Amino acid sequence: MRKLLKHLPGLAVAGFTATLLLVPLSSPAQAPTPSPTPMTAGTPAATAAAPAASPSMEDRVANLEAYLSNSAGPKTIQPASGPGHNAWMLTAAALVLFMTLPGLALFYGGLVRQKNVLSVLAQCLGITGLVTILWWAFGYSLVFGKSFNNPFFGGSEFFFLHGVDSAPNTDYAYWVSQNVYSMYQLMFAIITPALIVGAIAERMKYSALMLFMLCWMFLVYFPMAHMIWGISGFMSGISNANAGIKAIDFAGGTVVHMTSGWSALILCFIVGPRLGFKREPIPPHNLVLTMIGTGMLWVGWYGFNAGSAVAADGIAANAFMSTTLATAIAAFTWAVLEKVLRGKASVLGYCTGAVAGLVVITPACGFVNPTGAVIIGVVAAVVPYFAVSVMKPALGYDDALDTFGVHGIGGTLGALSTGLLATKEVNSNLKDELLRTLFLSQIEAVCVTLVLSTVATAVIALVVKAILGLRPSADTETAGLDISDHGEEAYIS
Amino acid sequence: MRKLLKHLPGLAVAGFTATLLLVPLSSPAQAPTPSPTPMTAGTPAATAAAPAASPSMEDRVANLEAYLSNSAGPKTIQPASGPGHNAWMLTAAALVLFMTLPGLALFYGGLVRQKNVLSVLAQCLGITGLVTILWWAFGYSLVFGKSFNNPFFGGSEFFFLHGVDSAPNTDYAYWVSQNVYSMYQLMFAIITPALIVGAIAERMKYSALMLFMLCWMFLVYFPMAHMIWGISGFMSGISNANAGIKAIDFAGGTVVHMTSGWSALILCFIVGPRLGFKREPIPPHNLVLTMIGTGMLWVGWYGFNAGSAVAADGIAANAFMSTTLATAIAAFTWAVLEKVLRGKASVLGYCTGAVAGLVVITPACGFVNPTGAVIIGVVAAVVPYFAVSVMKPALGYDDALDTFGVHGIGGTLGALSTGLLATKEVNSNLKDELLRTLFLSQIEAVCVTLVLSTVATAVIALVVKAILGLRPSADTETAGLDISDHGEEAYIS
Amino acid sequence: MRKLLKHLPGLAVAGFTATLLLVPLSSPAQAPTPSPTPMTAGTPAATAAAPAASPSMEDRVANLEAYLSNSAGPKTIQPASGPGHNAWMLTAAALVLFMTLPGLALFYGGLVRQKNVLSVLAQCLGITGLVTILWWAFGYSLVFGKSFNNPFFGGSEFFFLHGVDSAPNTDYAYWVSQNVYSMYQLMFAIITPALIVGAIAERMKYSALMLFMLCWMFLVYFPMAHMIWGISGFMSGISNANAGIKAIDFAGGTVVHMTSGWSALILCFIVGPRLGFKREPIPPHNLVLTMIGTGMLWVGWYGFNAGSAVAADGIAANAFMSTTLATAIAAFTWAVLEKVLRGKASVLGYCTGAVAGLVVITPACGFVNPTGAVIIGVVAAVVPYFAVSVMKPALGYDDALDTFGVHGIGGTLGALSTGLLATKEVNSNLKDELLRTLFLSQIEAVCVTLVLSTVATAVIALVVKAILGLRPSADTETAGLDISDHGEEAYIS
Amino acid sequence: MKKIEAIIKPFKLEEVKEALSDLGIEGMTVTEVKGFGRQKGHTEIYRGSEYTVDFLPKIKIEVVLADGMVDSATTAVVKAAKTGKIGDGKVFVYPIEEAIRIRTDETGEKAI
Amino acid sequence: MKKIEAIIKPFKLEEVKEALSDLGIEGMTVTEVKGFGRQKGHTEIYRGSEYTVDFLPKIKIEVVLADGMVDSATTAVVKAAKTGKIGDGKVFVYPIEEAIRIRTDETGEKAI
Amino acid sequence: MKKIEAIIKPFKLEEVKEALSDLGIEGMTVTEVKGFGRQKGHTEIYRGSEYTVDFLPKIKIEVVLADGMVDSATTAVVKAAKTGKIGDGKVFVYPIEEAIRIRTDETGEKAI
Ligand SMILES: Nc1ncnc2c1ncn2[C@@H]1O[C@H](COP(=O)(O)OP(=O)(O)O)[C@@H](O)[C@H]1O
Ligand SMILES: Nc1ncnc2c1ncn2[C@@H]1O[C@H](COP(=O)(O)OP(=O)(O)O)[C@@H](O)[C@H]1O
Ligand SMILES: Nc1ncnc2c1ncn2[C@@H]1O[C@H](COP(=O)(O)OP(=O)(O)O)[C@@H](O)[C@H]1O
Repeated sequence: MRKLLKHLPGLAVAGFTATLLLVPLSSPAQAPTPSPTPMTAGTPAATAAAPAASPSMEDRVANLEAYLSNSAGPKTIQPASGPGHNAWMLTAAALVLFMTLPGLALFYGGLVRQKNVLSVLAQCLGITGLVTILWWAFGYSLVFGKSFNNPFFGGSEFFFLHGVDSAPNTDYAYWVSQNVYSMYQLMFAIITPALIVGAIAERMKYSALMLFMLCWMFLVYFPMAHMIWGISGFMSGISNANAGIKAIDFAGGTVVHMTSGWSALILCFIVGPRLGFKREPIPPHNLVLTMIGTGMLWVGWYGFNAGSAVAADGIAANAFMSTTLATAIAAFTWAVLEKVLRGKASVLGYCTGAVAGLVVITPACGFVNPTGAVIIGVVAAVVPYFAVSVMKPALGYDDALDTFGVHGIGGTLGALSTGLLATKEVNSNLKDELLRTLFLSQIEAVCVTLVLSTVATAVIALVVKAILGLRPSADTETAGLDISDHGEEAYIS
Repeated sequence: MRKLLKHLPGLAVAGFTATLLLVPLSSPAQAPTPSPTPMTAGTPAATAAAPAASPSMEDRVANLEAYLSNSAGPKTIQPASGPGHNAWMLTAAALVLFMTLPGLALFYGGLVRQKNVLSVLAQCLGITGLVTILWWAFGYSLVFGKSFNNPFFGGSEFFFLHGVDSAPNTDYAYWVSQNVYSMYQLMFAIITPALIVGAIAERMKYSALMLFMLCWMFLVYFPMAHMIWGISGFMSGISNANAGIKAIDFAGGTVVHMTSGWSALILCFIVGPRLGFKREPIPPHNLVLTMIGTGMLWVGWYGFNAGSAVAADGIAANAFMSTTLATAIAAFTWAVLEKVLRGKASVLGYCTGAVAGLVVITPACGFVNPTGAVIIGVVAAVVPYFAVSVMKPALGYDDALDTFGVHGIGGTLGALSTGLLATKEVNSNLKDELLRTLFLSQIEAVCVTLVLSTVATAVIALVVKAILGLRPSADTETAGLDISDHGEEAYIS
Repeated sequence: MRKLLKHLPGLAVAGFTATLLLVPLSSPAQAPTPSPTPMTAGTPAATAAAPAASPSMEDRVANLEAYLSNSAGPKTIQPASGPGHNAWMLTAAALVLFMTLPGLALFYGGLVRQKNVLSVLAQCLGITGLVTILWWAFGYSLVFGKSFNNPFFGGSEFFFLHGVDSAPNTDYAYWVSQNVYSMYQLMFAIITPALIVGAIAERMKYSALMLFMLCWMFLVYFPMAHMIWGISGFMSGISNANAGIKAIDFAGGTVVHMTSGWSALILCFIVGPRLGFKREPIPPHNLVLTMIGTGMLWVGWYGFNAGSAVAADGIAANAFMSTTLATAIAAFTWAVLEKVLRGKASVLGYCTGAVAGLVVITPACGFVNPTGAVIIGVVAAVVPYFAVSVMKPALGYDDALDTFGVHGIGGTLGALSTGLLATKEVNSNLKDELLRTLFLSQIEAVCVTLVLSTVATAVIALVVKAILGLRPSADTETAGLDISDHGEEAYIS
Repeated sequence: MKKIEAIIKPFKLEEVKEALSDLGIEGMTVTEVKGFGRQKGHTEIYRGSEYTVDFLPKIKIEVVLADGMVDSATTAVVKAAKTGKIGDGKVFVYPIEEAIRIRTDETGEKAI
Repeated sequence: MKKIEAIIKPFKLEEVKEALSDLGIEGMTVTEVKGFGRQKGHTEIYRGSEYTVDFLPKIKIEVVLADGMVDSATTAVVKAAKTGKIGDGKVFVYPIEEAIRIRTDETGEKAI
Repeated sequence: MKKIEAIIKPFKLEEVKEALSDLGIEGMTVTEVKGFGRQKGHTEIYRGSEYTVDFLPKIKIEVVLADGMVDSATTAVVKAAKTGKIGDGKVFVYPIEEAIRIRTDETGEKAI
């Protein structure tokens, strides 16, 4: 905890100044001009290992073996992408996009009233476009660059994806093209803010939402992703020997789900409840859409979780297994809870349970064995179930589609369970030293994430409120956002 | 046929006793305690070939070549997963899940009346959860274990997925992690019972359905899958030299489609027709959903069929081609039949034809050439077309969504066509000796499958009827299962 | 331009005579009889490198390295498919099918009125079946064969997919099974005519449409695909040293989007506008379907674009990146244009922008760097935006779902932008000599494509009109095509 | 002329239609409505929230007919629509002053 | 006051609305209904099963107006809705006893 | 007996229903309708095309009741449905000649 406190001011300062000062200054200067001297490995047509001198037969075979085992090849041979690993990461990146478009859009879209379904789709689409632009210009570099040599922000060397070509960036993957890796990570950066939409669905102005997301990416997502996954990240327990907090997060329990979930809670407090909340019924308008979205999220999540190995290796294989077990069991457990406590297992219950299972296994999937995955599956249903059906009504906030209950609570639960259930038999990157203090580190990481997300969200939301206002007029909200914000109706018969 | 008769009693005994006695006894004792001495190959992070001694350069290169050609590596090198094959199997497993969630759920969901659409989705979701738990605990082991050394059930060594890690199980795949293989096979175990739902849609109690499925997995699916695909299986023509019946089934014509289809027929007899059947129109409530489901089934089926090579090799490639040809041609042929016989080609006709094509090519896809696939495509439309539009009305049973007509008839047709059209030029695993008696073996396998499925289904259905009753009250059925069994409405405008 | 004019008559003659004479004559003779002497490489089970003599260790390692780098192996070793590349192409082929079924079907289906949605689905399904049959029988061979040694049509050696097995066809891919390659290309041949459907939706007779498509494949698609991608193709700038026009088209800007888009324009002129066009509102009946379709198109398009590398190599990786950037930015730019010019960003705007981005980046994706992709993304929104919202209303034709505005204009724009932005730093196949005249070559290729598409479409449409008539009766059109052509209703509540 | 308006259970539509056809009534207009009455609705639960659905799906049938037909038609409707369970619905009779067939401009009883 | 109720073909809605607007009628209420009458339906086939769909989509327009407007309004509706083909629909006229504008509490002819 | 027909804004349904229940009215029938009146619609733009949507979603409530209840019921509906903004809707009162409860064959005021 000492380490944590020591770094807190730095964190805050980094968050604000790096964003507001460094970024705009350093970027226009160097990025859009095409590199005059491209890395020679950068001609991706020749992804083959181009021998520096003439490597020995021993080294050439060792390089091929390194491809099979997803390990570093010999120094004599320049790193190049390998087809099996690249094949999987191309697929995984497409799968993670599929989670948002149309997966999450449908999952959320089905849960709102008919008059607001298009607004949810437009939010997902708009976030996709906005985040892609930010990622291209600054985001990827701020997260995965290292020129700042900073625990909170990466660097400026990849601004405008400058130099990001088909050669691997061996800081993150031995055998996967960096351009694919950058796009894979973009898909994470897209879905995270899109998750927040669920908390304030049906009542936030489109322009306010987009401005909120713009700021949120710089203040929350980019620093958090660097802290956890960046080679010099503050909480990057495995790859950074100097990490302030030696936490682990396989596929984004803190970076994706805790940030979005806790931000969602704060934002829905600041935005306030929907008109008619608790006075009139606001049932989902189309549960079939929600179920389609759930299926797509589940399938796409294999790209998210197994893809986070950044290779088609045994760790990806383990992540696939643990994801499947935890998700199916969480879905089933949720339905059993409903059956026992309320008499009927519902489709919405199954779907919510599946998503909760996916969320909770996310940080753990590359670290736990089948038994661990099954335990997580059960816990992933029980805790969010009560968060959503007891705690939320008791506290009375209007987390419209349960982003907090599922992603906030679930992400936190996942980060903690990972601390308890991770085993080096599954993932040999987990050294004994790391494991010894792991649970404490996970608690620290949870606290950092929680504080950063909530504070930053509160600040951004209040600023946006002052500039644009957060909500449409009552009349507009009553008529529905589809017509007022987008000039369209979803269904015309 | 002799062999068949000789084994029949054994089959029945194995089916019942192994399930009721062996399984519960042997499992709690050994499984949930984490292995104290894990197989050393079990640290999946090191999926690389970890040399036992120090293998020769010749062996190291031979091992790499074995990876390219999907064959066994030299004995001096410990088996490990290879990225290209693992990449494809990760994808294929996700694709097969996609077939059920949301593919099949939508295909079936669109065909029922609006008041029952959620019940179909809940059945697919519930089966997914239930089967995952069974598979984790016993199923995978009963099918792919070998400790029982038995033609009808596998073994107990993998109960609770104990020891199932990222190293390949070379009984089934040289280069694919066993945990991925186990999940890939889980997806088959999920979709098979889900197919049965089509026959009794709109009128079976949810609790009765779930209990039925629980028993059906133990009595039908697990033994059938072991018999056909298990290394010691009774009908495993290719991998078991001592198989009682030397049949072949590339991706599940008998195991998946015949078992579900014939069980569906018996179950719909025992459950009885829907209220109002033949008296009032019961048209599909949303054919767009059905068409979405069809597209997803088709796309996902590439994982099912080409994935059944358990490698990204030439046999997978052939399966991809034959699946495409047979499916597109069956869809088109079905529509042509409608046009000629009834004047109009319908969307439901195209969709049904496509699914029929997929079903019939399933057992054959890794064994037939393009000409064989085209022939199967035509037959796959003609025979189920008449089964569904002539035989069913004539016999008068209420196979609501044509599970029997498409999967029962189609699976049987596929098993038989495979016997006629399989060629060793496509798949060198087909030895002359096997091919000589193949058609007869296929007939025998069809009979075993048919008898096991129908008898077991009748027994289970009658037991479940006695315990829980199979149908809701008439009022409940009239009001729709969505509200009565799940407390939800699909669409609220 | 000289070259262009010189070849024009040949083009026309080839288009008509090759189709009407050569094809039917040569095919029945040789194809359906199973090959008595199959190529020995044709036993796909042994996809391994089967040494001709006994290749040296140097050659064996070089062969493995060639697999990694997707280059030609040593001559001493017979070509075989490699798992990583095959894995990606299996996935990519499935993804491209997903674009049509159900992607495009939903994108288009959501935009028509409720009474015509099934007709759009039936058109997509019917085209899939029809084109598969043509492709199997003649199409693949006419495009990718070389026995005719002709710049406009390929050859007859692959009629009925004769000899198309799991060994690679090294004219097109070093490490991918030819049967997968043939199916991958089939998926392109399916979606191209399906795109045309958008222009004449809601008002063309089903039988007339199918006959039109049958002719169009022979007169437009097969010759165009051979010209651009065939090893002896007239405009195959990279692979054919003797190409008349040295153009480039990575994934089908001319072959797919220009042909379908310009044909769509002509066809919608000849068919005439929908009843009530410009007099009564014809709004989309379900924008949620359109958005689902957009997501599926986007995800599937990764198979289309990154798959066009026919390998999981660095070029595929670059195509993935440029596709993502251009698409997201085009979607966002379109929405910004709407916001600025009309006050509201719409879901349909985002979706149209995304598709426009996908279309325009298609020919460029394997040739441009991130900066190029971003430029294309912006242009891809601006130009089609005005085509659709200013030019179309001004000219008054009824391109119902904007096939011309998006695919015709977008494909043309893409072909030209590729000429300006392609860089050999991304793709070393682009030699200086080719690049020097590239923009001119692209203009020539655009002209050839445009002329061939429009002339052939006009001829076919008028012939079909004479034989079958193009439109249903006014009453039928008013009642909707679903009931009149297919005897079904989409939604029954 | 009178209008008979019947609110019935949805699955009784076919039977009521046939009963009216048997009387020689050739035209009617049908609307999907939601009814609130003695028949109780059901409860739907969506995660934390529980809703009581009071309004049940009903079908409204409207038939305009000559005065002399009213009694036989109401009797036929009542008979066909009855299940004897709560929620069977109602029949209301309204006065009508004029009817016109749009196609032919016929008016009065000839129009119906 | 009277209520005019017209059952028309769906694609005639715009024309009828304009015809009424031309008479100065500013308010109306429209319902989607299904009609059964002389106009025949169509047959739908789903795999083995064939259904005859008797009920055709129609639009019901309801306008409440002063007694003096009834004739001109019915004439206008009939003219606008006519195609001369079977299934054009009907116009019915009902007596109304009172009308109230909720916003202002105005009653009678001022309310409509 | 009379029928009260109220055209109201959709989100007022719950309040009106409760106001009527408070008067002891136990049955009503509700239809989704589209209204055209003084309240203006909105514009929708789909790529090149712009449509003005004149018809706004409204809810029609029909209640049949005894003559003596008409005044209190109309007053209650008007009060519950009022927002004071344009488009609040109307209440119309019709004569009814007969009512029958299908389940019991009861007629007249007992049937409602
Ligand atoms: N006073 C009324 N006015 C209009 N419709 C009514 C009235 N009372 C009942 N209804 C309609 O009749 C339906 C059935 O009434 P209900 O009280 O549930 O059962 P029952 O018809 O058996 O008395 C209701 O759902 C409603 O649509
Ligand atoms: N007696 C009736 N009562 C109520 N509605 C009727 C009656 N007769 C016809 N209709 C309505 O009018 C529509 C048109 O009637 P139909 O007999 O098909 O043609 P036409 O109007 O040309 O005589 C029907 O679909 C139905 O909605
Ligand atoms: N003359 C009329 N006949 C039938 N319905 C009407 C009439 N005038 C108005 N309505 C209905 O009442 C609704 C509200 O009317 P409108 O003129 O918009 O506002 P207000 O009720 O405040 O005067 C309309 O949408 C329409 O459904």
